[in-house]
Amino acid sequence: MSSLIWLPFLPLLGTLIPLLTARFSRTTCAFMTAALPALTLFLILSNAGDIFQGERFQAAIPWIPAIGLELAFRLDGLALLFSILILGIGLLVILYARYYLSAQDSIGKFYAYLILFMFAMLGVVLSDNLIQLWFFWELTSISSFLLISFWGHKADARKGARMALTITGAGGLALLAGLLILGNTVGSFSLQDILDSGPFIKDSANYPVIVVLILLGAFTKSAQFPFHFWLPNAMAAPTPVSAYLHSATMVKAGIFLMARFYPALADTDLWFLIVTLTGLATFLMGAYIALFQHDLKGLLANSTISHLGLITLLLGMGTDLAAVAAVFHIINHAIFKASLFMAAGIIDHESGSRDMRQLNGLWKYMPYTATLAMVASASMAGVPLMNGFLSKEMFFTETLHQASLGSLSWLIPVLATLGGIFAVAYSMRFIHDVFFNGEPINLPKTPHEPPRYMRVPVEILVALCLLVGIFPGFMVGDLLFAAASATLNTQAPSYSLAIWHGFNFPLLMSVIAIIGGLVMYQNRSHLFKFQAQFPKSDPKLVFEGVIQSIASKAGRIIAFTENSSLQRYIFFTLGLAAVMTASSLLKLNATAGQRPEIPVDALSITGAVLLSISALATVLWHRRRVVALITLSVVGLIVSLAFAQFSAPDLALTQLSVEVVTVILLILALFFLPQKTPKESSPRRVVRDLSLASLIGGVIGTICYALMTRPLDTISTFFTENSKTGGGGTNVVNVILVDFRGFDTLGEITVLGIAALGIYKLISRMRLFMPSTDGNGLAWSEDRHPILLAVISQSLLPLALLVSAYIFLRGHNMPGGGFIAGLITSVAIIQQYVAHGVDWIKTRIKLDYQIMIGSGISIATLSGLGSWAFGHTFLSSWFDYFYLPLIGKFELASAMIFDLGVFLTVVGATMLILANLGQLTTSERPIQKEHD
Amino acid sequence: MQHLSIFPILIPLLFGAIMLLPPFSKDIASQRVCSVVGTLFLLVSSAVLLFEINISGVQVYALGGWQAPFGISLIADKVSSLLVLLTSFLAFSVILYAIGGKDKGGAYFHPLFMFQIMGINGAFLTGDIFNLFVFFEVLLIASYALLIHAGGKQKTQATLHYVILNLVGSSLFLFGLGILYGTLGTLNMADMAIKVGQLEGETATLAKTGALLLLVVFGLKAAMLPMHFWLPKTYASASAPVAALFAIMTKVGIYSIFRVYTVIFGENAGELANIATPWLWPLALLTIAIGSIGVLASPSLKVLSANLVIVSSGSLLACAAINSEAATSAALYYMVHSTLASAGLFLLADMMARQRGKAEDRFVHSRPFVQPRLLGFAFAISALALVGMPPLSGFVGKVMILQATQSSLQTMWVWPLILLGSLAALITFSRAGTTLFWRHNGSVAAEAEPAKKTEIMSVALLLLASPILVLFGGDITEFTQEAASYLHDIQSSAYALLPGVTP
Amino acid sequence: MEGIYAFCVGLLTACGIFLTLRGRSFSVVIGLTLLSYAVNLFLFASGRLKLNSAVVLGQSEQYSDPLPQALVLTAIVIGFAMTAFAVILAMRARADLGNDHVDGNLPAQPNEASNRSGGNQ
Amino acid sequence: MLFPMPFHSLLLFTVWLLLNNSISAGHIVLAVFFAITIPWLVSGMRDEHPKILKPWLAIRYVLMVMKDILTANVEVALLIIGPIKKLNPGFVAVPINIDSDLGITLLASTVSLTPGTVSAEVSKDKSWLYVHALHLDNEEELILSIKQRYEMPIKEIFGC
Amino acid sequence: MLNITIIIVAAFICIALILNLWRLLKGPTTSDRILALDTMYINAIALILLYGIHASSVLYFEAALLIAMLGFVSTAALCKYLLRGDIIE
Amino acid sequence: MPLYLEIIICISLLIGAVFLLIGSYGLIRLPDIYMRLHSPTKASTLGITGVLVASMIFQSHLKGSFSVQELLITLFLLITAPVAANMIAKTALHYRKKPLERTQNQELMETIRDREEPQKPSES
Ligand code: NA
Ligand code: NA
Repeated sequence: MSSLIWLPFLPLLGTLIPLLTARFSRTTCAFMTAALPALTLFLILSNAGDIFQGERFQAAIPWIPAIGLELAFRLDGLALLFSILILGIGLLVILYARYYLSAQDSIGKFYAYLILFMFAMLGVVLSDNLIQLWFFWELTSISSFLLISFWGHKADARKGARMALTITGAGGLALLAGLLILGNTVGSFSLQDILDSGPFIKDSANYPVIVVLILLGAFTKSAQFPFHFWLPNAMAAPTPVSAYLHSATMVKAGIFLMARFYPALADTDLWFLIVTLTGLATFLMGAYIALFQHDLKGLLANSTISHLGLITLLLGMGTDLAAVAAVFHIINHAIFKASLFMAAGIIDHESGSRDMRQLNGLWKYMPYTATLAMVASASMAGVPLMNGFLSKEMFFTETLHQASLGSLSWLIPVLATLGGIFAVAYSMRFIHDVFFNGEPINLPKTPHEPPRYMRVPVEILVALCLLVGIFPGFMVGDLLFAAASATLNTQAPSYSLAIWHGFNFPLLMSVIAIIGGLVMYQNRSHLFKFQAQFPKSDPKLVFEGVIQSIASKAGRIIAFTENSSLQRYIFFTLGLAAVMTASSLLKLNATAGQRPEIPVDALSITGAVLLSISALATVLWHRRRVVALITLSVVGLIVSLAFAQFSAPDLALTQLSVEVVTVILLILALFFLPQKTPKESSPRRVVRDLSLASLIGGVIGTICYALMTRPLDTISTFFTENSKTGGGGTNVVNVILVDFRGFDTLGEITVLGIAALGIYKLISRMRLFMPSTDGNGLAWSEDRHPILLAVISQSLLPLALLVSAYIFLRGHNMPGGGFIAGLITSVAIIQQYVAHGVDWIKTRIKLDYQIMIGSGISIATLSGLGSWAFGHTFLSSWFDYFYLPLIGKFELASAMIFDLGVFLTVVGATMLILANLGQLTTSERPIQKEHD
Repeated sequence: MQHLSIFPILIPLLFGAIMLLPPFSKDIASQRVCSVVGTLFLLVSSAVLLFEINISGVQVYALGGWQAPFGISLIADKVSSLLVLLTSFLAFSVILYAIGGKDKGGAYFHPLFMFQIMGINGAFLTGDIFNLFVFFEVLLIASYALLIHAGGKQKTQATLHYVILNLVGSSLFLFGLGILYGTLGTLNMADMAIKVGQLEGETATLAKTGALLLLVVFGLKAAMLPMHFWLPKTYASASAPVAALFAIMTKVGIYSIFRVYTVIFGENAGELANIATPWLWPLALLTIAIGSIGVLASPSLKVLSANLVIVSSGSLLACAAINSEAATSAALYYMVHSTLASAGLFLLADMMARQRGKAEDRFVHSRPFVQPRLLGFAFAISALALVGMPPLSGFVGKVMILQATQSSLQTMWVWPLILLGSLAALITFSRAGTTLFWRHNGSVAAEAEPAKKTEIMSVALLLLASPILVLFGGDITEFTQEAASYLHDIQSSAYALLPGVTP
Repeated sequence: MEGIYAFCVGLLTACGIFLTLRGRSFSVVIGLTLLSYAVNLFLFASGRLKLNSAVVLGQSEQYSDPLPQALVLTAIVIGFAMTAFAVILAMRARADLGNDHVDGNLPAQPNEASNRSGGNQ
Repeated sequence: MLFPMPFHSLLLFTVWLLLNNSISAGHIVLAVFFAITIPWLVSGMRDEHPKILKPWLAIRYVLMVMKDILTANVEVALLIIGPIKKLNPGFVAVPINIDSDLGITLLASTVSLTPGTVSAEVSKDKSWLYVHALHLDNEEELILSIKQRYEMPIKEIFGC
Repeated sequence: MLNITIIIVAAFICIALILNLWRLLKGPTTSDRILALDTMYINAIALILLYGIHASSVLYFEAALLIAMLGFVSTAALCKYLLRGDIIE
Repeated sequence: MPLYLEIIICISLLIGAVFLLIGSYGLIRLPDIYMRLHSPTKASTLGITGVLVASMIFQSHLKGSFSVQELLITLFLLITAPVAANMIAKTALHYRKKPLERTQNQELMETIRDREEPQKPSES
């Protein structure tokens, strides 16, 4: 069967059809929608014969081997059975929904979701690969979410859908884990390999984990206790959805899963214990609760839970016949439950209510529907001649053969009968309470029979109830056998599908159940009173409450940790750094290494003293901001001197010029910031911070010392050797900057340029508080531009520019370069701003600093690109010596163009920052008339 | 095309610089054209680069013609070129969104955007650790400037925290670099990888402190606990295209961790082999945990997206901690997936916020959307992708990570956290989705702004990537697998890059 | 000499970090500046200290390691750009948020009495 | 005009050669280049200043001030290390009569650099120079010496 | 002889610097501190030039020149701040 | 290096150092800010000139050619020192810093601060 790979995708294609055809009539839409599922069903059925012969179709193509995922499908008995249920009932639901949905509901969207869901289900049952199985499994969760929440404007629908998604989603995650462990244990993600490795799996140490995780997936999906509560709440969905999801599909996926992995996982004590007990509990609890529901769909929902429990119980028993019974009940339950839901939907649709306290005596209004419903509920109750009776008989039979609970094994049949009694009672209630039992009370509508074709799906299903019930062998014999064989991964044992097995114990149990049920229903008022004593709890509210409390607890944790305190964030960051470094530093035995140290001299000690004292003074006086700035300047000065002393003249120059620009910037900022810092750190905080600071300071100092006292072999000799010959300059540091590592410098000036742009952005919308007095309330001086400063600054400008040119030109061979030159130029211009003010400058120079940045970066980049023309890599430098008469020998180098780019960017960036910052105030600040 | 590997840096640099010059500087329309063309160029050249690398192997580009280890080299291998392509694709998509109008509200959006891309690509491509620092700074300063784009109190406050924290981070970075240079005497990462293996005794101890300092720095970028605090506010307050672009920022940190602690301090580092692992383990797991808690606590879509970024960081860090080829491969796949998906969600959140009046993107009832179907569909896609549910890419990444654990101890820690994280996301997304799309009152807000065509296109591009990542998952995971094995193979990731050096 | 140098680096680091941990943006900026001095000195020292050996060919008899110097130069410039941005951002924060606390809001002050006037003039 | 500021051009030319310690042809070319371009660049950034009318007098003035600086410094140094009790500091208002800002600045600077005086302020109407003297013996004498020794030549040099 | 002189001179300058620091720390006014800083710049220039002599190197001149140029700028800016608050208006 | 050069260098260095020290000493010793202003403006300027001269001679010898670069530093200092002093004096006056008790013409200070003309011009 070569079509198997694309067969499951046929319905997927169909999801678009309803969306496209929704604008035509509803009937057209429905038929068009049904076309592809029908075709799929047909194609599958056309292979049924072979499968009944025991054949198995498999097809696979690789997909994502890294996660064990392949596109692999198998069509065996079990898959066939489920496919038929999915597609067959699906088609009926499509027809039914055509009439059920009102004109306001978007039928196109509905069908699209439905088909999507159908596709997902089909994928699950046809999967031949574990990961792919999970893939479709999750898709069913998602698409069922869409279906349940179809009426999303109703709070019930939203909550119900969320709950379903959360529970099944959680189960899905457990399932994933289980499947992954299973696949890893076996070494293959192919389903067949898994099924063939049953004994191996059960022996493996991972087995308990696998079983628990996979069963978690199955139980959540199949609404097994204690995960059952989502199912009744999913009844907020339109009834066709319920009919589909809770009869043949969604909830059956869990059952399917257990059946699918039956050969690999079942038949161990652990399996038995978990599955039977869960199944039994679910079976009883569902049945019990069902009886007390006033909502028609609520009753059916809880009955579904109960029947799912029954099937689970069967699958847990571990005997082959129990498995057969389970498969058989899967079929039967799907048929009668789908029809019951549809009947409930008709009642709801035609009477406007689902409340059995309002619904009474509908027989008079809709006898035909009533008849159909009665047949279906008879099947649900397990009345002979109905299909439900047959599988229930098999169930009772199997309960009698159980010995796994040891001396308590008798409990199982007893409890099973008890469940049967409840089943009869709630089935009775469904019939009697709705169709008889007096007159309707306050119904919104006068009930009547539904449209002709809305009944058709129910009729078909009810007919099936009877047909299967009366001619089981003919109707489902082959299918059941094939499905059971596939479930067992071996030939199914022989069993009889006869209606009559003679008077035996199971029959007695059935009789007891029916009579007991009728009696119980008769005396329901006592039971209802008894039940009424218990406080009612709406699982929806409980669940929402739990989720909300989780969310609010999470919120509290987040509010506690992310408390928006930068001080804490920095503390954590630095704390981690301290812990990491300190812990590894503990292994350093000797701080000092072998490298000889430079002898100490008084000059250095003086420098160290100056540095230390001013640094400490900065800390001590950081709340007196101007003073801190002055002491900071001293630190900067000493650092520059240190660079000069330790043979780094370029560094000294750069540090000096950067220092001045930084100080100017800080002074500018100081004007707009408070003059003083209040003392607000608690002593504890201060001690804490001091400890951390000293720890890191100590660590860094230690490492620094340890490094300096150890010899080091570096790559740097290459630079000194090649600086002149390869880079054309004798100032190696500069050659590194513009040539060896020019790329760093390109990045560095880009940083500077970006910073300027960013600062421009910050400034452009700033609304500032401008103090008219200093921190102590003293009005500012009125002398805006002191005459001496103004005049002298003017004279200094040309000199500064000349010095800047000097520094720029010699940079390649002596200390200097574009960066320092740029800063000198900037400082000289800033000096003009300080001396004369923005307005004065504005009328005199028209430099567009932004263009300067742009062209600076461009020039630097283009100078690097030039080398491409000669087949060299980016930034390959070029230099040569020329001779001109009169002038003599001189050098030209591409590095100088690069340096020019650096120069322009530096000037542009610094000026864009400072000039704009200065400009901030000029427009708003009242300009005092100068005295002249 | 010998220069192909520098294109991803030069294209944004030049386009950025040119946009500062007339005639582009004053005219937003021409800047938009410039940006779209620029990022498209970038996209094409990155794709070609990846293609070439895939065929002909790693490309080393010696800048200035100075061979490694003396000059700076760019290393375009499968790892870096994949991430460069990712960045370029993201950039192109995000710029499409930005030209819908989000680029207004402040000067220099386009040049800054370009510079940011340049920084990110540079960080991915460079083979020199100091150059990595420089590119970190480029991308950081550009991100600072972009963060404050369009102004607002929250932005200012969040940016202040972000900037100061990163300044501290940069200081630590330099301390770390100083230590590493002071012990290894070289800056080229391949050369460092070789020299690290020869370190012994106290010098090795010193180098270790440097390496761990770098871990803090990269961890800060990657939002590793306890340094993740800055992220939610920063991302949530950023303007939409910026936040979307930021989706890749944490990945730069992650990438650096992989590069440095796999190649340099990896298996072959002698005494310093795998030094990051003991620290990475607990921190990665705690990061997933705190991210997931944040997910549950998220009051709005942007904060949720931000917390999801933390979760994905945690997951990626866990991969780094596992420290195997499979884990690296998983991380690479997951990085691509989570970057695009969270970027899409950030943009989507903005589109949604603009249609919900005062409710913005908070999970409270509000006026209905102007474009409910479009937004709903997009929301569903990104939710599925980010929760990690089929059929979208999240599940592949997740399963790859789960499959990468190597011991039962690792499994016991990583699996529950990752799966519970998914559950947290599922819960939050389902709550968010039902509230955002179905809890309505009143009619459509008057000020509601329907999403523009370019914006829809942008989100569509980002979200479309997710199914494509699944559909072609086989080829893509094969590629990530090869990329990972390259990274883990000292021969190809170090020795082969240095002329004349053999093991 | 190395000992003194290392001591100064450590002290500067400690001072810088302490100020960076303060609550007001100006103190933080000052702290970051101090820290960057420490960083630059540290990075510089990674090439080991040498006297009278500036790396200008023909000007010294021996040469110190030029590479860390180049790195420090780059670091200084980048540090300057970053500091500048941080300073202006601090101003912007004051303008937008009304105070100069790094968190944008003032911590509850139990007693204003501690806010003594420093009297810097 | 090739040299909008001839004095500055000359200064720049000299300073360039001074900086480079060279009078090679190459440097002379560069010096000329800068002597032309820099004044041209900054010419916009200047207020009008009076021209030097008497260059020789200017040179003489400079030399005189230099000598005064030397002597003044020694004097002040002695005052500083001498007994402080003997110091009689004081403020002095010196009436001045110079029109140009440049002239006033030169005068104020000279006053600051020479005998124990520092220019503290210039009045708004620019007709008073306020001086602080480290040791004020005779106020009139000081005012007179400032006016005669420094103000007069400056006025002459600039012709105002 | 030169070496001894250099040591003596260096000692003098060191003392001068310490004295400057003393004034800088003591104040009492900000003006005093600025004055101290300004003086420190001058002493630093001297120190650098001295170091140039000591090291027989021409590489230190620029540093001295720069301090001379830039030190003034920061002094002026600080004073302007004290006077007007806004240094660029 | 010829002895005479060495001697000259040493002498100018020493002179410079002495004046520098005196300048800084004055900064400590003098009782008010207005008086302290004198000390660096003058003594230190002279001191630095001494060092500069020494350096100039030394460098000329070192390079074997006439080195007068240092003059530029002197030039800068001469130009800027008075302005710096002026600015600092202005700040002190602005903040109404009290001078030494016995300072003459203290009443002028407020006038100076406001840059007015003196109320009763001195008896000139
Ligand atoms: Na009833
Ligand atoms: Na201003």
